[in-house]
Amino acid sequence: MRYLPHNNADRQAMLKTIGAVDIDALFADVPADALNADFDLPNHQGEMEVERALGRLAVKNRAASQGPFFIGAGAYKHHIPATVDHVIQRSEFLTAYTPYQPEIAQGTLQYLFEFQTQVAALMGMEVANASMYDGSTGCGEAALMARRITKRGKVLLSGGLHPHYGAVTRTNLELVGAQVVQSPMDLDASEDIVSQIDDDTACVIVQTPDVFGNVRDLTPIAEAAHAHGALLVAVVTEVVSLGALKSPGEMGADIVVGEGQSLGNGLNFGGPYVGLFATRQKYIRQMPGRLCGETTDAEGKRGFVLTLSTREQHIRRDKATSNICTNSGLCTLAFTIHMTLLGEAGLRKLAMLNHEAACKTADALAKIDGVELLNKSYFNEFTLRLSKDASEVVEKLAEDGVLAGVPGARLLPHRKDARNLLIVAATECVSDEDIEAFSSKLAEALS
Amino acid sequence: MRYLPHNNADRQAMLKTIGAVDIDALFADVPADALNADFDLPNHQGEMEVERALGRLAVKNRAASQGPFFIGAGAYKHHIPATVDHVIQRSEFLTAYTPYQPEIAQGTLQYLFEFQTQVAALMGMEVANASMYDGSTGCGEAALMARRITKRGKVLLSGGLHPHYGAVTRTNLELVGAQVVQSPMDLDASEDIVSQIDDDTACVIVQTPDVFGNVRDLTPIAEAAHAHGALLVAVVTEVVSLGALKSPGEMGADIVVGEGQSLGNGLNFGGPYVGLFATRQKYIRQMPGRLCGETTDAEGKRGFVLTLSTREQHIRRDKATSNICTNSGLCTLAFTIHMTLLGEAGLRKLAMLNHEAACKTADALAKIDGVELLNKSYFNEFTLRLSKDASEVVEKLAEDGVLAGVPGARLLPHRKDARNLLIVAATECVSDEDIEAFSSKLAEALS
Amino acid sequence: IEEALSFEVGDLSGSGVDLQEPSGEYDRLGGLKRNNMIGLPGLSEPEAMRHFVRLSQKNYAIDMGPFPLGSCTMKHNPRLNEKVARLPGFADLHPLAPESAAQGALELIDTLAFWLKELTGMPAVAMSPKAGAHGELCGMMAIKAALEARGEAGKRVRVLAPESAHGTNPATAVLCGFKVESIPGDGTGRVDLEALKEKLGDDVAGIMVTNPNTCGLFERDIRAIADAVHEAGGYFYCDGANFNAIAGKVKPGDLGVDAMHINLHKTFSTPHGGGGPGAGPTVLSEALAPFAPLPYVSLEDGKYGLVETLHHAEAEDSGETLGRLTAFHGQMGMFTRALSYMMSHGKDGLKQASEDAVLNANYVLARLKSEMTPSFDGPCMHEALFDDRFLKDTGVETIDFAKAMIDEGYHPMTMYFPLVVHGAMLVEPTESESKRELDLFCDALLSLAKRAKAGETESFKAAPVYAPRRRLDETAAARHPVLRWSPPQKAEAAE
Amino acid sequence: IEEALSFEVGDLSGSGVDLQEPSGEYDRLGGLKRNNMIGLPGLSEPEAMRHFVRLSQKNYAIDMGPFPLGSCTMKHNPRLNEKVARLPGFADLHPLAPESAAQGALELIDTLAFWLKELTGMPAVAMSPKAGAHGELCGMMAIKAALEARGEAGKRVRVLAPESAHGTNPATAVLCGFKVESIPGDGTGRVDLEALKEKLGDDVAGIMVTNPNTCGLFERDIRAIADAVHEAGGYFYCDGANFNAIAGKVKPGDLGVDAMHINLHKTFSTPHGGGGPGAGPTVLSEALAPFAPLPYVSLEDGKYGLVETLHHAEAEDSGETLGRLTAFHGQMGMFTRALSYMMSHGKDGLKQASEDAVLNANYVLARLKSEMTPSFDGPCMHEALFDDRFLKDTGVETIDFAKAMIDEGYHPMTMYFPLVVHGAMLVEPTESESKRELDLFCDALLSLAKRAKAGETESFKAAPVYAPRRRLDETAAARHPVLRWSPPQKAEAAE
Repeated sequence: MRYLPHNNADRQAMLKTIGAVDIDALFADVPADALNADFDLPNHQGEMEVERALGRLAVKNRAASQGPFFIGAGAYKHHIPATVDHVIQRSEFLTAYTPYQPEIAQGTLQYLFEFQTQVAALMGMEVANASMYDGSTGCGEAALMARRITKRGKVLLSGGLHPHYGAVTRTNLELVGAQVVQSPMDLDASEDIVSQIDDDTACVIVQTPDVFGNVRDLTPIAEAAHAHGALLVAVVTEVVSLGALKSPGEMGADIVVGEGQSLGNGLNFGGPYVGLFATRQKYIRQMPGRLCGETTDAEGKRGFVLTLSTREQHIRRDKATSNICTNSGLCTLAFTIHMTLLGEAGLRKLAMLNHEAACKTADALAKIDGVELLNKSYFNEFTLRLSKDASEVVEKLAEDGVLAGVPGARLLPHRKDARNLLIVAATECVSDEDIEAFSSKLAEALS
Repeated sequence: MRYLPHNNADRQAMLKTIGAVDIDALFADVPADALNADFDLPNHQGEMEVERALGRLAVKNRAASQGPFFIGAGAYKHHIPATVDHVIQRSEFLTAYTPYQPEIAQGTLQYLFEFQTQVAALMGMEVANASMYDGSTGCGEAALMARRITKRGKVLLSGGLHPHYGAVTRTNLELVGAQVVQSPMDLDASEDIVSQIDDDTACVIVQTPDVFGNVRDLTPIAEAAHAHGALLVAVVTEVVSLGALKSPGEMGADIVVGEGQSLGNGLNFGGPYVGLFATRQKYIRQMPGRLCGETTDAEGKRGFVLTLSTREQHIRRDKATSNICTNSGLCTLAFTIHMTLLGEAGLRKLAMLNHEAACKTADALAKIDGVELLNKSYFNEFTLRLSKDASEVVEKLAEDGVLAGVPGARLLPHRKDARNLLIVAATECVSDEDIEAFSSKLAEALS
Repeated sequence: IEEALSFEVGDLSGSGVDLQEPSGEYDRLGGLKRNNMIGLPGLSEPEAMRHFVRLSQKNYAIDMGPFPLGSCTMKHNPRLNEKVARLPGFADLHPLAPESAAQGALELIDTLAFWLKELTGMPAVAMSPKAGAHGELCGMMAIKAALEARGEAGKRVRVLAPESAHGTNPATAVLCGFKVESIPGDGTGRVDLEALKEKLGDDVAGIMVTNPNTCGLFERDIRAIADAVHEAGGYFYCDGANFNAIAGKVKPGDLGVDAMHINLHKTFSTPHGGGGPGAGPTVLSEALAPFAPLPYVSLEDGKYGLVETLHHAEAEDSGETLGRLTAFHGQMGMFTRALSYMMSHGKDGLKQASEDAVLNANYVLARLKSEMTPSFDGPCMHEALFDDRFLKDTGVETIDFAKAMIDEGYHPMTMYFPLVVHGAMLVEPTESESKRELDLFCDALLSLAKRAKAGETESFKAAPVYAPRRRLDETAAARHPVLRWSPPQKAEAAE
Repeated sequence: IEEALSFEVGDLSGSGVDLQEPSGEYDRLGGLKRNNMIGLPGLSEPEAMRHFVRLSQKNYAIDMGPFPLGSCTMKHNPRLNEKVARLPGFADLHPLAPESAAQGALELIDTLAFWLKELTGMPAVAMSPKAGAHGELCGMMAIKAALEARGEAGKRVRVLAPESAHGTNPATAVLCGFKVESIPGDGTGRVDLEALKEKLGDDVAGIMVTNPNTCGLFERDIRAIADAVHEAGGYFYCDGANFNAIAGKVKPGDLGVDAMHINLHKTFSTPHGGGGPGAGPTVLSEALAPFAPLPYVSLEDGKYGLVETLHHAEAEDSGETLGRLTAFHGQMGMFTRALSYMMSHGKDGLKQASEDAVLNANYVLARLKSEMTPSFDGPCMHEALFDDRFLKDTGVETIDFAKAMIDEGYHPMTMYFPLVVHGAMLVEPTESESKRELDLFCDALLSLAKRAKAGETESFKAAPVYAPRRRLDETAAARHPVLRWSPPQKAEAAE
């Protein structure tokens, strides 16, 4: 087997050194009837065979770059510079462990420090951690953190929060007996969540742009929350939007969580992604996840270490702020490289190209009979009400080679009034021909 | 422009330091009317745009892995382990220069030394150089080297030598007024080249397996050549064959040239490939190309350097053994890694799998009406005489998705009796289904 | 050579990405357009490439040498896995693409699930957990959901875990609203069965046991433990971090396990990548299977589907799900790699790999015991545990010994874990190391141990010397946390 | 850490590739089956990976820092180019695939040819030369073929080249059967036009001139040179190694050039890869175009084709071809990369790149002239030439100075070339270096120069110290060449 260096002579020599008669002598503690179990699995295969078998599965999927593509709702198709994937495949990054030995892990530690700086700057916050699994788990952790800080039990979820984010947060909170109040579906950002904030509220969780694409002004919500001693948790599922929009920090958020996939990371059918998590300096000891900090070495040179591990499970055990251990190391690197290449000048341009593509797409689609654009504001995603069941329209367009967006029923199956909704995203990858193809196929499907 | 680090402020500051009023002041020696010429070319484009444009060209080609594939004749489709491409893309290998500074190029130098060892061992020769551009140019250089060694003018080319190799060698030799004697097309290795060797002969050049796939016994040719003071130059275009066949060195060759593409290197529409060049120790000072040798450093540690550069153009100028400068560095690395992974145990297996695939393919095709197998012996390639024009058959099968081999007329357009010939190769990549597809489509085309 | 932070290199107008100029015609941003600077410079591509390549050269990695981190299973990462994970059909597939456009991906998840169930001998698996700790959370949530279904969630609030447990175990239990109680060891590095039995009762939700355990030993009494817990009405959560010792050799399902997460980034070699991403699919027993989280893959008439929401699950008659753990379907990128690894090994290769992993650890144990002090007698599983008795009176501590290994060209082993052993050193070579590498490694450690005993304390305290950095001041970092770069003060800028 | 040779690690039975077992049923090998051992061990995949990764870490490369090798143009290698070259339609395409199955590849070659012709202002280009020297050969062969067509090949046997020429120039001319004669310089680093004219005559085949020349200067009299040679009935071969100074800025065709090779691996950034592969397409004037080598791409009715053989060429009425230079169609893999590079830059970017390359060289010249001695006055093109006068009486020689740069973290510049300058140091920063990197580089060199003058000779003689190896004994290597590993002698094996 190509991954195993020993030959049988090596194995025999080693057993002799150990003083064991055979390999199973080393497994003596295993119940005999459980040892050397049978498995209904094939034997080893060569590289060519494995590659072919998995290649056959891969071509049964439709890649985003195969044709006109307009799906978003929490994961976005962007162009990733070739440099990113090249660098993250370097052995020194790819095959390194968590940087617990800082002397020989400055490469990882420095990019984590750069990542934290980038995330904090983008979010308009003071500090950020070294990543969560993804945006949705970060959202759950943020709610738990707000409970720890405020020592209150109630969490308000906006009606514009991505339903999957809401579900993850509920799963986390209900375990510890917290009260979760979910606002109803809010298509045009008109909900009155402010009036629901009271003195029992730990936090209110609001997404911008929200799952329907509306750009939300968080300032009044932050003010209301703070007036009641509650925190505002802001959620950003499209980090590219921060090149065009006011940051949550500017609008008064106390914790900002986000999905960082858009920068540096592929769609990967949902994972691995990279959760962004930023907050105020004063809350750092309540933060979940790894943190990288600056320090000096024995010769006084600048260096970086994982720090504040007294919050973490491997030190603090049952008193930890979170059970998180592994995070999204390599995905943070991809994010950091892409962001470093873009710089803020590039990010701003990229954001406006996204906005333009969405505006053009919306203008083209809104002209079609049976299509109503619901958004007053949006960044690179918006919601349409169609004259037909959106799931069926999406299937029809997929047959025509256009991946048209996310039907409302997929995210909100319990809402009958969501059945005709279609959430459409457009990024810099969308060409005028793509828009034209989408429009004409949609018009056909609705006629 | 993403590859250029300066901004305009940098440029102005630098011009100031230089003391130039503007950039064109530095181009003052260029005739004014030639400076800042107009070009009928587009302006710069983003990565996404370039990738898309070239991607559109790529899909207009039919990749070897897209379906049943049987083309060889000097370039072979093999499975290359993923490790190979990963390692050769490492910055330290990919973006290094020729190892003229050995202290900081031991990585390159050591793999060149390993490459030379591998090539010499495979060929059954004493020494090998650090590569030529490809097998065909190596063949030309071998003929020139034989002339230098023997100080004779005549070179005999076997009728089984790849016609392109023959053409390259002729182009090289005719420039210096050498006499080239080309034997006629030799379909079944029955030519009597031995009797053509005389005391004016510098060398005889024979390929095995030859271009029609025949396995050639070089021993009698070597004996005859040596009896006349001539050299035998052996050509191997499929290096994998050396896992199954006696090496040219064993059979008495004086210089062996080969194409190393099969190990580690893709088809790449013909380049870059890697020319193998091996000979006897006594001829090393007449060899073309770079050589890497072992030595020690100032502390006595083993190290490697480029050596015998007194043969080379940058030292010897008009007295050099060759004008070659750049060789196939990165392709030799790919070869070395693949060979290191295979080891001789793997190479032998790989060779026999190739042979089996070819035997199975030949057996299946030979059953078809209108197909005659011409080879008595072969390794992974053989020649068929069809009842129809082979070029037309190949085009027909290509439409059916089968890339069937090389029609004789493509290599030997001046031979009318080559029009119905089809040279067919089968490697470990050929599956039973591929053979079945080929057989049934060929039967159809010939019926 | 020092490498500046990227922020110290670039300027705010720079960019290493060429984008078309936006037309500037559109603004439908609801009056919320950003009007301040972000403060992030952009680097040209050559500058960025060098920055990150140079940074990488400050790291140690498996591809450079042994990485004997106990409990972490740092094994060879085949590049085939990287290649297949990057096939556009997988890497460029949207999680909300219509099911008809993702049949291959769903089949892959289903196939990997089959392998995991077969290898563990368990009837069900939850694929969405994003890492080991997340898988633990999934398992403990399933236990909580099962208790709720039995109406016992309010009553059964205690979870038992051995002293030697991973820190994630108690942290996870607490996240689920349980109280954690420690089970003492039996002096041979294993759980004390009698002590465990005494702690059982009708307020116990279950136990969390790692097997092979964190001392590198197989829990001999594993079945008795499982039986006792089940008899007391609790569930058996098994931490699967050490599955690499027994994969393809022993089915945890045969030992009475109710739930176990599988670290695809350990046992099945998806790269650690400097701390992630991982993947922690969690297998579940018949008792816990109904509570598996959303989403899951379904297969009907040869077509794969996804059950994504409670609404949908109820329609499918499986409405007891514990809910959703993450936005999408789990770590697909890791699934592809892990399945590629499993198919490459096959059942014969996985068995051989586990055997070689155990063989290598015992070989290290045998070769080092002359100079170092193994904590327990007898053979170990895939990791060898030493304590610091051999350093007694030398002035050299475990950390010094470990840092000295850096100067020998090795990554240190896991230190000070498990907590039950003083100055623990947990060595896990994995099956990827050749005998030749192990011999060089053992020679180096034996020589270090001799040097420590010979009184070369100073050099140990000074180590590492041959590293990009000397020892770093972690106390200062924690006392005054600097967690991000800030632009130089104006005073400095004005200089 | 030392890295053994792979042959010292593996054994002959090992392999890092899993292949099916051959059936053993077939032997149609004509009685020539191998029956001896080859002697090459195989390494498992983890062993091989480490071996090559560790080896790589002994190299210096552009991605690590400046590589200021004059005449070599070591610039940034974009990874986009690597990515597109690996698209299956290019990388996995057989050179003898039917033309119908290779339309995209042929179109790419044709497109690149268009770019090259447009950038050089020349009417034709031969795409098949495999490297710069091969391109020279192609150009000189075309000249020879043209002379033959004129019936003057026997008469015109002399080729003139400046003293400062690349070694490949005379070597190439001799390969073509010419005699080479040197043209003296004019004292300002350029060709002496009058001396050249004196050497011209009806036995002159042509001249080979590099422009910008190897002293880093533009040949002011280039048109006069071209006119004189043409008037004498000869051809003007221009060595294109230094095209990076003027690409997108000046068309060589406007200067009277008849043939010029283009190093795609220099000017157009295909990676050097430790010494290749390169690619050397050669542009040709109207006079030489009919003699272009086989094969070439044709376009008819929107379909691309290949003219591969003389037989075919004759049928197409272009039977004057000089013949075939290589088995297939040239360095396709490099074509893809180069076109990607060109399209990324565009005409504006290429112009800017050339300007930045010249700017950078002049900046280095300006910053270093206080301590080092530029060989010639005035601005340079894209490389700055220094000689060793500033080291006079220090005992430090050019080679010592260069090796000391290694300890500062830099690759040395080109040394002792061109030969016309004593102890030459030729610095070519390329456009890829930022001002920041150049400042650090200049600071380091200034400091070295000061140290040399201050008498720190010993440390220069000892350099490099911070490198994987100290200075290597090249003389011993050449005197007793050991060009391959051999198995240890039996005596040793029996120990």
